[in-house]
Amino acid sequence: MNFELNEEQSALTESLSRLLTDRYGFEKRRALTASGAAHDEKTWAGLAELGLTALPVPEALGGFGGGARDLLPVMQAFGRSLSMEPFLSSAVLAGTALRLGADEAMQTQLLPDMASGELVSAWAHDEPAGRHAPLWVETRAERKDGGWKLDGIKSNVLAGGLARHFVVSARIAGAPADANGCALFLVDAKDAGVALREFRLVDDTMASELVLMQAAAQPLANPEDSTRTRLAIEGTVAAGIAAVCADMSGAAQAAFELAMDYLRTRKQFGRLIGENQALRHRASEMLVSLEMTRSMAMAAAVAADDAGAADSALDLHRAKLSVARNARNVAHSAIQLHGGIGMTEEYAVGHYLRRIHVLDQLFGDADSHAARLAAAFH
Amino acid sequence: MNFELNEEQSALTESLSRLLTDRYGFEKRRALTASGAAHDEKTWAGLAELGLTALPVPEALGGFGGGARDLLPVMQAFGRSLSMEPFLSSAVLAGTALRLGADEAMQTQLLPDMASGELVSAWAHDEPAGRHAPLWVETRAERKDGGWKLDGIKSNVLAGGLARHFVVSARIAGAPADANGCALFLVDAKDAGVALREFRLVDDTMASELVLMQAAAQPLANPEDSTRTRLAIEGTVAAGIAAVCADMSGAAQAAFELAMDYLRTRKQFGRLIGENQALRHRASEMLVSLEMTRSMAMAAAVAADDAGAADSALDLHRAKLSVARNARNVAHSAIQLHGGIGMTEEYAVGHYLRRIHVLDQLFGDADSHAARLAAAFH
Amino acid sequence: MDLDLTPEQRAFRDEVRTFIRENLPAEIRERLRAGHPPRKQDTVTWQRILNKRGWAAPHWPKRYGGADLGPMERLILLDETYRAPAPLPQVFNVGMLGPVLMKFGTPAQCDHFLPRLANLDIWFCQGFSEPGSGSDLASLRTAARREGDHYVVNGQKIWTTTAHLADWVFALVRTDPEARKQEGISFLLIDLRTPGITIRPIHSIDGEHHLNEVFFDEVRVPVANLVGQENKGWDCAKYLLSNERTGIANVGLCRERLDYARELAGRYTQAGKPLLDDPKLRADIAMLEAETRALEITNWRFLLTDSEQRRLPAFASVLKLKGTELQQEINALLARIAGPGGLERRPADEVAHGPVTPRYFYSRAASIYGGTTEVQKDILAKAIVG
Amino acid sequence: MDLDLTPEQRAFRDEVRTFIRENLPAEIRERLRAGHPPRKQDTVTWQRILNKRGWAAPHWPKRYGGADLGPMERLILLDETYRAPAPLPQVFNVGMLGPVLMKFGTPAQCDHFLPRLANLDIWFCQGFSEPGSGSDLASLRTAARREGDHYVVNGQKIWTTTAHLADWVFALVRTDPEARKQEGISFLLIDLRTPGITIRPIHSIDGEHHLNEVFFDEVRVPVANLVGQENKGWDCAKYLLSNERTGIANVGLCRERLDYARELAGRYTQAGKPLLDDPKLRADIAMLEAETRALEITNWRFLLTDSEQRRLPAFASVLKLKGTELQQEINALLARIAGPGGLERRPADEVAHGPVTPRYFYSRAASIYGGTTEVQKDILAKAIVG
Repeated sequence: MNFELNEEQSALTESLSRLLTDRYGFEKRRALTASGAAHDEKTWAGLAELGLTALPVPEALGGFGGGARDLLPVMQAFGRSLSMEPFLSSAVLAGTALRLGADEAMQTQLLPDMASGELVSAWAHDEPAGRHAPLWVETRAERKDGGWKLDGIKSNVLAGGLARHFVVSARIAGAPADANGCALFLVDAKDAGVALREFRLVDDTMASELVLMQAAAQPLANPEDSTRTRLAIEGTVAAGIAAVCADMSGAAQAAFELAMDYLRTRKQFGRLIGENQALRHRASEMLVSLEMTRSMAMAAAVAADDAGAADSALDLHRAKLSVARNARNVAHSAIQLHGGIGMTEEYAVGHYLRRIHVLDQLFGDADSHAARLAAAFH
Repeated sequence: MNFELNEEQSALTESLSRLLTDRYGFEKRRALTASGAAHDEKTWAGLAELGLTALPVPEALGGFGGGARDLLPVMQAFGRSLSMEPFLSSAVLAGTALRLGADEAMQTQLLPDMASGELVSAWAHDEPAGRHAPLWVETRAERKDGGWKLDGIKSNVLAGGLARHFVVSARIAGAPADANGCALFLVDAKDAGVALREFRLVDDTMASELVLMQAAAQPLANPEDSTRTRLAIEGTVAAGIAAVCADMSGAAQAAFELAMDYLRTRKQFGRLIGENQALRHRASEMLVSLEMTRSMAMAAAVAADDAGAADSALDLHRAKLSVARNARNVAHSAIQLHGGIGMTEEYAVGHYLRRIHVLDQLFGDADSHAARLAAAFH
Repeated sequence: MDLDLTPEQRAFRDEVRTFIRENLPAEIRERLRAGHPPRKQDTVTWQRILNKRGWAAPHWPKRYGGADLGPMERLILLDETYRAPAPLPQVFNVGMLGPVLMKFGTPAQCDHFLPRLANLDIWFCQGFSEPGSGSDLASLRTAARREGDHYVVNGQKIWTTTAHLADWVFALVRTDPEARKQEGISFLLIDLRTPGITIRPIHSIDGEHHLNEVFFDEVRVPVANLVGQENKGWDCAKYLLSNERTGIANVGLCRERLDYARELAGRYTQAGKPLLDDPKLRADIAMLEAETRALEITNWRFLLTDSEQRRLPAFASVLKLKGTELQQEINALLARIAGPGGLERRPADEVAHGPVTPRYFYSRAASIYGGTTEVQKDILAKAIVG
Repeated sequence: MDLDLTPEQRAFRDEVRTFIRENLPAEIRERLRAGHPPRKQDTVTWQRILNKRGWAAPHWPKRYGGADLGPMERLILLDETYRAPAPLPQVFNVGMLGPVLMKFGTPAQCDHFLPRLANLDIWFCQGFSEPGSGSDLASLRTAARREGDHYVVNGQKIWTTTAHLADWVFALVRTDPEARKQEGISFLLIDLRTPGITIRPIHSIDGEHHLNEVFFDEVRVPVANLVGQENKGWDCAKYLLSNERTGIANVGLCRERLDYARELAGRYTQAGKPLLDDPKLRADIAMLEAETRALEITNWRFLLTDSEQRRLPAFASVLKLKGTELQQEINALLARIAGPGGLERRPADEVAHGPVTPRYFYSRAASIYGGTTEVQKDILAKAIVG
């Protein structure tokens, strides 16, 4: 058992924090959204320079072969800085899907460019009617003229507007709820059959609705191997859960620290508000919640890496459930401790609640994971 | 809309409070349980003298024809004083069942003696396997030698050891869960087919398990009229819900007052503990919960009286759910504010939690009423 | 004891319900139902319709154009407004300034302003809070010095709701810098077109523009616009804050949002099944409905029980605390129902997709604005512990 | 980062698990599983079995008969004890007094007492709290005056757990009435058979007899039974209270009770259906299991992260707060599962029907004993807010 970062992880985290402090201070982040930009290109270049885009890519393909454990402090740093970079969408989600679902040729074709940060891909799997069901796929794939054509709608494709192509799940056989019968495809963003509606989410990050109308698609591997597809989807969702748990715990940490600073500096009725026992007790409750998010972000990372281990599936559900609830509590309390200023767009603390809410809704919200744990009772 | 007691209700409540202060102070109540007694006979006689045993009995049969509204302040007073008198079991439950389910002859035979307090009856309806299902009856009734014989087990028969006879629900036809097919019977406590196992509940009140083995039984009315039976059972349960909501709100009120007194008098670290903002805020939260119990005890009383009104069934569920939760919160907090002393048998505050827990478990606990409200969605 | 409306009250409720159904423009109703805040024009339109019917100022006496309704009738009108849903009466005009003018204003001020307030010819906002004052309102520093028949105002207000929509502001200003805290404050009516006033928007975490900062730089206000006596403005403020509490529990709002929760959950599906089939979700809705019912009856008790028993203003804090908690839980539930589909930030004019998720974020303000939860608990503790 | 036990730790866990399975008397296991507290003889029997194996005092050094285990191994032993479930080591002997003697006691005291503590030949209880002292421990008033080679003790202790089962008490007494609060306190070992001692039971709200009042009337205690220096007893008390925190989170207890909740809910039916089929109940259990997992990992982090990062003793308060909350919620859940069938107060010797409901009542003590929730939050706030 071990909870420390190793030397490389520590060094990388430190460099990343420096980069983000430098380029992603809250005022710069506000200016970024105000400018209409989807992300900060210089930061993205900086991430690539630090080797972060290469972190999850296998060593043989120019990466560092890092897992969810290595991504944990990285995602926490992104959460703290309210990052809008397409890291989750491209490096974590699309990257994992390709690593688990694509044949060697396609991996060799794509992953080195993703490692260098030149290529941004996006994961397009969720559908509106599925809501929190992890394997609901209505999008259809059909063979046509020696290739494949896809029809369907993918929702909340994170950073979709930045992607050169999409990793898309589509159904070859069966009903939308069937666990099998799906395959993963690569779809070029410029294909004539692709229509992308871009929008901001409530946390200011960019996402898209991807409408596929006879979009040309290339299978990642043998499309008949639907077991592999299922494992690739599940592995990608697991990587996503671990990443957003880490991100939420970083966001909660930052909200907590803002609130503690405020308690220590803000005066009212002639004394520091941090002298009020009621607020002090709330601060204590926040720390308890915060520590739970940190612990369960670790559990999620370990479970995503060790997919075969006995309790991994349960730990992923438990982590998503516990981190979302506890991080939300921290954010609510942090706003409350700030009073009016905490309700404003121009102050950071409210942005953490918005981020945590968005991340809670990805890969199944807290309630849906409680329901899945309940369904897993023997 | 009106929330005041009328003159008679006020006068009666005042007399009752005097009686209970006099005979049911906490130390006397402790002595009573220590003595092994099931209740205090002089208090019971005093209740009869005040006309309380006659309160719910129709005027034509020597009573005052009172409803759940009239019982509200009475039950609140019982809750405050941790009463062990068989009022709920006999006057409220058995009395309501007879009033709603018995033919004129039987009412004329029994209710005047119940009004005078001479006759104590008990309601024997719940069964172990039913748990919180309000209409689960496995006890069988069969015709034999021109009469009826019952076989089955009735659980948590309140004050069963004091009763001269039981009002028992039994099944003539159908499966245990069927809403119809039941009838109500009168069973003599001395019948050879009756075995009573008496015990104390965790709140010190007495209850019994009633084992019926070919017990001779007399139908309250035409046993084939299972609609009337169902309405009588439902009406009795409604009266029970209203009564225990009032009782819980009285118990919560008493626990609240004890805690406020403690905050105002107990010193620690050289000052009144009531100066701690954290405890003051908890006191405020307790008052909020307490007011909810008072409001919903009223809702339950009105709903029990006006069974036909549009929202009565929903209000009964909501009241049982809300009162139990809020009263429990008050009791938990009252103990916490007391610290160690609150955990002892020799101090009253813990007894209120015990009482509230018992009453929550009668006529369906909070969760079961939430589930029934959920099932009633259109 | 009795929880029913009297026959007269029932008739009044039916009359109100019918009036709203027949007169509320459908597009306003739809916008509010979807969770959008009313536009300025919505509020103006509806208040003028109500004013024609004599209901624009429910608790004002008739001689000032009010409806002179009793507490239950006011609550019925409010509940029906939420139920529709229709825009609420403009609170600064009707709920706050009107009563203050009637109690402290000159006959000339009443004659001039009251009809215009009721008809929303003038939109007032409230200038109380300042940076640094927060819950400690009396520590305000915006100053007004007397120069002839004018006050000259300098300073800054913050959290000024609807200042960007408003024509006038009623403001607390310090007229005697020597006096201790509550003394030395005056209550002024200030035309926002006066030179020297700058309004800067503050966007809230729901992305909307509700609030503003208002800066005063040598702003000249005629002495005729002083309400009450100089240096006695705190009396006006106290009266204003304690005055109209019919709506403090927000029961009607909770009910309307819970109805909408059922509607939305019935409209959405999850993996092919209606969301409303989820027993956990139903139980959560049922629980909130039960607590809303408890709050409703408590609110009635507050309105109808004699004032000694209801321990004013402590009892009002009970209503505020519980109402706040329920609003926040209900809005969180709605955001959960909206789910991943509720994450998109949509333009304000998309009526079909209301800002359910942003509104959840904004609901966190319920425990901050109008007296924080902590302040309410302090008030309550004072009353019950001492 | 890694959440697995090392191979050595796994082997140790298996060894412990096997040892408990093979040596724990079945009737003790059944009694504890059903929710009964262990009887005195259960604790003695089991501690002597453990002592033969060398595990009775997990954190003591070997030269005093301890097992000298590292923190993870101690936690494994504790978790397996809960898991069985087996009686816990007698906490006053092993967790509290033993370490104090090793640090502050004379060689003679160590030689005499430590082996007897480990083997439970002597049962100690703790005499700290007094009426009126509560969370403010240092305000204690029980006095000891020196008379030759004896102290003469007068006063009263309260909340003395297991005093009625105990042979000795270690007590804080005031030896210098002039000194300010923490100074002037001494730490004495007192044989409970000494004349002048009266023990009065205090029954708890679960109906059980855990606690006592202990009265001292001119009780003569040899000066040889002073631990540490006269008037320096507060040092012993502080050390004792900060010493053994392996078990403060009570994760093993939470797990065992959650397993029992599943077992009970699988055994009971409601209206013909297994209670465990209820999706709401399952989701509630799942939620508590998730939070227990979060607490478990937090506990591991606390044990293994270096002490600067874990901000002792604040981090211990995190564990206590969360562990308390979970124990209370889990016990409330169990009482809900026991339902109407759990209302009967059954005799203590009915093994089959454990006191699930009374234990829920008693769980309210978790936020009071061992430092109230309020005290823990004060400590934590001091560390994080200042």
